Amino acid sequence: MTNVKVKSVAKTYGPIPVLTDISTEFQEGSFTSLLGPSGSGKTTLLRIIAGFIKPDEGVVMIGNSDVTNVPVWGRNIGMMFQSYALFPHMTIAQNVAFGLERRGIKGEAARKEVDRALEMVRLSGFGDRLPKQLSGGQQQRVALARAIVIKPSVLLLDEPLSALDRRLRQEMQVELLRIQRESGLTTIFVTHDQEEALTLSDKVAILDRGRIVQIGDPETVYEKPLTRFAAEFLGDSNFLSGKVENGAVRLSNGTVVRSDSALPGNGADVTLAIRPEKMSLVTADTQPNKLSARITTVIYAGPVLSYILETPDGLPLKLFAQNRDGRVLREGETVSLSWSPEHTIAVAN
Amino acid sequence: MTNVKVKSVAKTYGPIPVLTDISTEFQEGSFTSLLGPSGSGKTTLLRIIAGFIKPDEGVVMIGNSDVTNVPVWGRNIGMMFQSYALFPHMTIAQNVAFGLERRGIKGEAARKEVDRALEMVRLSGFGDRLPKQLSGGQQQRVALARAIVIKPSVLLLDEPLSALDRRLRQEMQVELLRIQRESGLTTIFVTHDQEEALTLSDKVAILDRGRIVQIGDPETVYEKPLTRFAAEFLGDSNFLSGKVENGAVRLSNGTVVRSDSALPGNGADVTLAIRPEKMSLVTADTQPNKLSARITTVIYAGPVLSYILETPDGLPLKLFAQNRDGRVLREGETVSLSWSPEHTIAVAN
Amino acid sequence: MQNDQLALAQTRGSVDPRVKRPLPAWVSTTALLLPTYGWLTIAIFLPLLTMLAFSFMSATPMGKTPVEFTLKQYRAFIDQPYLLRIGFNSLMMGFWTTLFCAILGFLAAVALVRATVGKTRETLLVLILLPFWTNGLVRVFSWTMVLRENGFLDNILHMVVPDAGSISILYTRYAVVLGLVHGYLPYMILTCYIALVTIDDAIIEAAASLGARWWTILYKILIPMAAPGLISGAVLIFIPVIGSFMEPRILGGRVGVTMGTVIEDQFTQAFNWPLGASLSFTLLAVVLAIFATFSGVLRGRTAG
Amino acid sequence: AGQITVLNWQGYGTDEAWSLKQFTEKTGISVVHDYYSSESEMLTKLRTNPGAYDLVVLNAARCAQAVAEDLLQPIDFSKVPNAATVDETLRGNPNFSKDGVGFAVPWVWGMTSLAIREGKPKPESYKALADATYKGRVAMDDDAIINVGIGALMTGQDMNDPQDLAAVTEALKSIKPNVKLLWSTEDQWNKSFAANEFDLSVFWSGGSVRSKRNSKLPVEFVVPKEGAVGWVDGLGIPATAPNPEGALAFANWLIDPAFYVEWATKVGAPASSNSAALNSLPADDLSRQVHNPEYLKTMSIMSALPDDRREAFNNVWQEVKAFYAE
Amino acid sequence: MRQLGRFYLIAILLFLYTPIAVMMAMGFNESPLYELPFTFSTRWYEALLSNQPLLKAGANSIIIALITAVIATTLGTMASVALSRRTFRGKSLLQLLLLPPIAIPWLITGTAMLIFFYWSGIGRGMHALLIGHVALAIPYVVLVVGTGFKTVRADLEEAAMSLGSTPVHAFFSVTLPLLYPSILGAALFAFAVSLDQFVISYFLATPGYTTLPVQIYSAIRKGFTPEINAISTLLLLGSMAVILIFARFAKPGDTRDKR
Ligand SMILES: Nc1ncnc2c1ncn2[C@@H]1O[C@H](COP(=O)(O)OP(=O)(O)OP(=O)(O)O)[C@@H](O)[C@H]1O
Ligand SMILES: Nc1ncnc2c1ncn2[C@@H]1O[C@H](COP(=O)(O)OP(=O)(O)OP(=O)(O)O)[C@@H](O)[C@H]1O
Ligand SMILES: [Mg+2]
Ligand SMILES: [Mg+2]
Repeated sequence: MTNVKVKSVAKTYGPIPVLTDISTEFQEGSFTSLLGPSGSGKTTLLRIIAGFIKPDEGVVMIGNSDVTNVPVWGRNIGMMFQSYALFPHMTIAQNVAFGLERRGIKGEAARKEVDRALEMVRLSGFGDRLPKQLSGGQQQRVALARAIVIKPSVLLLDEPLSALDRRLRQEMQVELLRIQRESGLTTIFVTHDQEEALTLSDKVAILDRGRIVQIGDPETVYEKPLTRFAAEFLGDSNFLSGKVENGAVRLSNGTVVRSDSALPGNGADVTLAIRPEKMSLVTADTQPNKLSARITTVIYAGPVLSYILETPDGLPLKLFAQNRDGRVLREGETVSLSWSPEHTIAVAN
Repeated sequence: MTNVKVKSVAKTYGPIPVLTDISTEFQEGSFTSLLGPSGSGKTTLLRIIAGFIKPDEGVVMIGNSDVTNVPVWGRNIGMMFQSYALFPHMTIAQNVAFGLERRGIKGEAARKEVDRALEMVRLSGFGDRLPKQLSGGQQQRVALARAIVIKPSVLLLDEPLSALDRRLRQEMQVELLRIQRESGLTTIFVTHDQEEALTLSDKVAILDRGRIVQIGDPETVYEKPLTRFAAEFLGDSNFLSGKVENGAVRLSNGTVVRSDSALPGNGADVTLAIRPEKMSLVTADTQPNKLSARITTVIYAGPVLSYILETPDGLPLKLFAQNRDGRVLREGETVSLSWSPEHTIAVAN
Repeated sequence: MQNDQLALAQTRGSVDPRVKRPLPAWVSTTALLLPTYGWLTIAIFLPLLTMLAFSFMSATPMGKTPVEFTLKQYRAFIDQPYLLRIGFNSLMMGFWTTLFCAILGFLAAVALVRATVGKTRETLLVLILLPFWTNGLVRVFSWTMVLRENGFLDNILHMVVPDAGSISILYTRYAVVLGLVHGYLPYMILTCYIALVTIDDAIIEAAASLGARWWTILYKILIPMAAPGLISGAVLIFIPVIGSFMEPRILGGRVGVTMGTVIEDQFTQAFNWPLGASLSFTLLAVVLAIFATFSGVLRGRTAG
Repeated sequence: AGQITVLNWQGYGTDEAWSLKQFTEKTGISVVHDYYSSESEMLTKLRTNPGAYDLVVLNAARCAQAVAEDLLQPIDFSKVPNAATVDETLRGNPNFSKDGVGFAVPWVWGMTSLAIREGKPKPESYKALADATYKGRVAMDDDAIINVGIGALMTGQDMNDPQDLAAVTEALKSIKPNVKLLWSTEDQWNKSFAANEFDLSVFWSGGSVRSKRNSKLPVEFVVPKEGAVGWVDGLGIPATAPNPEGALAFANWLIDPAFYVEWATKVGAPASSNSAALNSLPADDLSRQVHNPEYLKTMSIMSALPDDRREAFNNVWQEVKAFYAE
Repeated sequence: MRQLGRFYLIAILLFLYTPIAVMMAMGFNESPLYELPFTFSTRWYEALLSNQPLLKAGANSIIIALITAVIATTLGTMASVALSRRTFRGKSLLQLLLLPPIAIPWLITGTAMLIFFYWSGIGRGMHALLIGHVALAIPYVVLVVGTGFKTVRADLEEAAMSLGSTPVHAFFSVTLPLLYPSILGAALFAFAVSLDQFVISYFLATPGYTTLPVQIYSAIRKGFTPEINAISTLLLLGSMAVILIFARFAKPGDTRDKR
């Protein structure tokens, strides 16, 4: 049993609370992404699980045993550091072999594993270099190889792919997932890339100012964000505020919007979130939710075109359209938007 | 005149050529993104422009003068390092004020500029901390603020936003662009985020193994990649190989595909690239290009659904569909794909 | 600070033309090195060259005795074979002193870096270096007080165990090494401290996360990374120790005969500078050879 | 009037504050000192600092060398009235003169012989150094010439020119089991003796007087039957002395009975070369008892050594020390 | 672990201070020969107060040591910059040349200096003493500061230059503060080397101008009294007080506003 549990963990640096009452469980063999704004405490949480920091309060459990007071090397944890922390005096191969040796794997066996790990991160042939002779992304991959090669029961990865280009990142994701599945590693993965989080993970956890605001499987977290923060942080959202009126929401400009979410009673204030890609520019009368707006900016982003719009009463809106035929609509045009009640989510503020 | 020109620049580390014959120009006040796989020489190129490395061959010009032998501090260049290189013995405010002081800006004036810069990177109130007391992303923002605050004539940024979450990254992008436009800084920007590159830049340059393979404005580079590498590296692509036959291309399975690209003479081998988002699942008989394929995997990536498909003769294909209504199609279904000749680009291998 | 003014004069948005042709690197390198090596040349190298010339003479060329060129001084080790034994003993003395200093000093530096912070650390460091500021002779004499029969050590022992014998080690090689270790330990502590203090905590944490216990961290991470400090410390200890004469004379009693005392005797008593000089230069050659081999081995290891 | 610079061991008679005060009051000459810590250093300083010194204290054995190198100038004994009563044997010491011209005023003499802790059996001969009674209780002077001299005396040879150096070496080596330490300074000797580290030692006559009188150490100076190793120190005037007149005046003062009595009784001194000075000591004075002028007739006095012999002596002592250290 | 480390440090300090404590104690012992049993007395301190030459020699030592420390640290650090941060031919030879001053016994160096200074007309005196002391201290500085240099990341200097620093300014504003433990340590060593240096001083001092170690060394032949212990104690306690006060009030590692 190598699930990881944290119970009411709190940590303060001086007067600054960094983590507040974190309680959650990372199931055995699961892959959890940790997302959160810069400075929200992701690294700190990983470091507490690894045992580099003692929490001020709370308990960390690995398997069924309380490891809060077990030193790092007793936890069988693999950690990849945001700053890489490669051993500068060792070659790449020696760096990767370090953890193997600690586990009694030496000589030919170790060499083979090291070669395989370096191949996995596409660095075969770099084994004899020193870390400082590598580029940033290459160093990051060495750090990843070093953490993975020991196949620990719990793997903590702190932004392991941030310095890699998209293609390489995708390859690494595939490899990572393969190893994780094969060895059944309980993996906690910090990332800033929402696509990465959504495609890789069994669970996504969203951290905000030292608290976990939502944790769940990717589709649920993305499609049904619980709070405005979650809706905004993972992906983009349009927010519409209004009052509940007969099971629908009346906006301040009078437009009535329907939502499939459970709504509070009549007259209550409510905020609705609609993902920009759920909105449609093509006038389709079938949809019950409609708004008219003027296009202020078109942002070209490759496969997707982002439209920034404004309703006549000044509400800013965002809309994504697949870039299939280029910029069909121009800035300044007024268009009609529509979307389905299914995608109209009521969120907490 | 502060455009930057590099002419036939080459650099070798020991036996390894890192840059080979790079010649290009970065126009005054322009914003250029540099993209390339990890280890392709991006950082090296920036460091040569900044003057930390002397190229083995070639010339660097800033404005109209050859600066190849001018030391770093004489070039009026601002550089942000991939490793941040914050001064560990100085507070955040002192780090940011460092360059100002070198330019004779002190006291109240400097304080104001520092405050403004910290506000811009959302770190107001962190001025008195030491770098080691910040999270990774916070450190990166300090490095960014430090490089920007001096408003140099040339700004070199090495993956300045890689450790930031999407939201913050977008805010930073906006700020960066604002400052760049206001001050007319010639900016060269290394990034691994294609969306960032495409949305921010006036020009995108793609580097492969020490060579610039394509440079141009974002839309051109994305929509009309010159080589297979460029098509594959910036965004995704489906590649179809065939022989030219009467102004169209006949694939090995006999399908004929039309392209708006200029094609070589009859009988020549040609590779066509089609972006996944340009393909449509909905059977639309109006399109001349069609293929039938089976869905092998659906990848959920938030606003976009990626479909991995296979034609009956084993050709792998990829298709993006806007996630407006969830997974409409399931794995195992066979569908018909279509796309327009306009989006069928002939590329070099 | 010519350069500084130039940099200050630089305004935003322009490349200052005045700094376009900087001094070539060799000029500033020379400027940095010249004072030191010039100084050393006048104060050390030229005088020592004189001595080197003397070492090839049959007698000290200061008197009226006719001197002639000879290599016999460099044959001393063959003519007086007991010198070989003294030389070997001196090397061993240097070896043991360096070894003890390395172990004690390195661990002290580790303890300083890992078990203390801020002001405590700085105060401790200064406290460690301060004994250095007392006269060496006085310190060595104080050691005789501690180590001799019925000295402080015996007294303390007798306070605990009233009728224990004497544990005096004065006038033995142990006493000499003890005195030398005491005299040279701060060098090792400081150089190791300097090398250790900048090691990023994350590197040690990384090792721990890969399963390394403290001893593995010690010999796989800390020692190799502090190697520059250990090496400088060893240079600063080993070399002077094999030529030392004060500690052996005072603490060693009749066993305190070393190359240092032999050389000193040549100068103060025998008035045989050529021999004294030739012995010193032989010593220097041996030292250089040892370090050349040693650094070769080290380089070979890090490269492999 | 004026100033003179004296080159001497530190704390060796010439730099007593009370004496200098009296001297300056009397003559108006002020005295500055520079010190040496070995005789070869003294010669080096003389050679490399022409014009710096006016008076130098040197051992008879070194004097000849200095004279041969023209480092000293002849003494005008008429300016040193106290020299009239200097002991004849000393004045006639060939090391102090060349071609009948005197180059140094004999100043003090003393002996290097044995010192024994009171209450321990008194040694009759230098052979006692190797006697098992003193196992581990002997201290040797770390000085090649003295030790070879003692080895020569042990084996019945001429101390200044022993023919059988091998026998000397053996004799010295035979002491090994007894040797506890080798002392090189009087201070070290005193501290070790006070700490009861040894009983028998090769030591200086003047030193033993000082130890007994000033430090109240239970020490007794013994001259065994082979005789002591004697030495004489003289006062020379460097050839380049800027103020030889003043130097002569000071030399005269240094062998003046008035100065000597005060020095010997207050501080402890070797024997003055001036018989008049020595005789004016109180009869019960320790220094006077130890420095019996009779010894002047019996003991052999260290004389100048040719270079090769000095080197040979030195090699003997180095070899013996290496043997001790094993 | 942390406790063990602290305990170990205390043990090391005990070891280092054992002879120092004895030295201090003997300064208050009646017997001039360090005899036990201990009898308390302040006679040596009283004697010291009226021993002008000793006090003066003490003052001279401190002055020379201070000047030596400043000059040697400056020159040595400069050389260290070149040896650590530049590549040029003959570098390893220059590094090897630092060893002779340490390896050749001081006695020989001192004799050689005396002769050479005589021949070359430099002569003796305070200037000669300084020349000698600085030369002996420089290798210590270069080695210690060189060790420090190996641990300071080069990219920080690059960052400073990219912000407009000249190499000189980058050195003073970035490298120097980070090197500060090494440079401070080197200066302390240079100071100690000079303060303890008697052989060379002995040869190069002129009559009437001596330093404390020379006084001690030349006194030892006839016997040195615990006045030496007294002045050593005062010197040590004095420097300890100065340093500890300095450490308390100077904010360590703070390099705010060095201009
Ligand atoms: N000091 C060095 N010695 C040897 N090779 C080096 C050195 N520095 C860089 N390289 C090699 O040069 C190549 C280019 O490095 P560079 O840092 O420019 O890459 P990059 O494009 O910035 O990559 P990344 O995106 O990973 O940061 C890499 O293959 C790297 O291994
Ligand atoms: N040593 C420290 N002293 C004081 N505050 C600290 C220290 N280390 C971290 N912090 C603060 O704790 C907060 C959380 O830091 P942490 O490194 O966990 O953030 P993070 O979520 O990993 O951010 P990022 O995505 O930027 O890496 C930050 O606001 C940071 O400034
Ligand atoms: Mg982090
Ligand atoms: Mg890079």
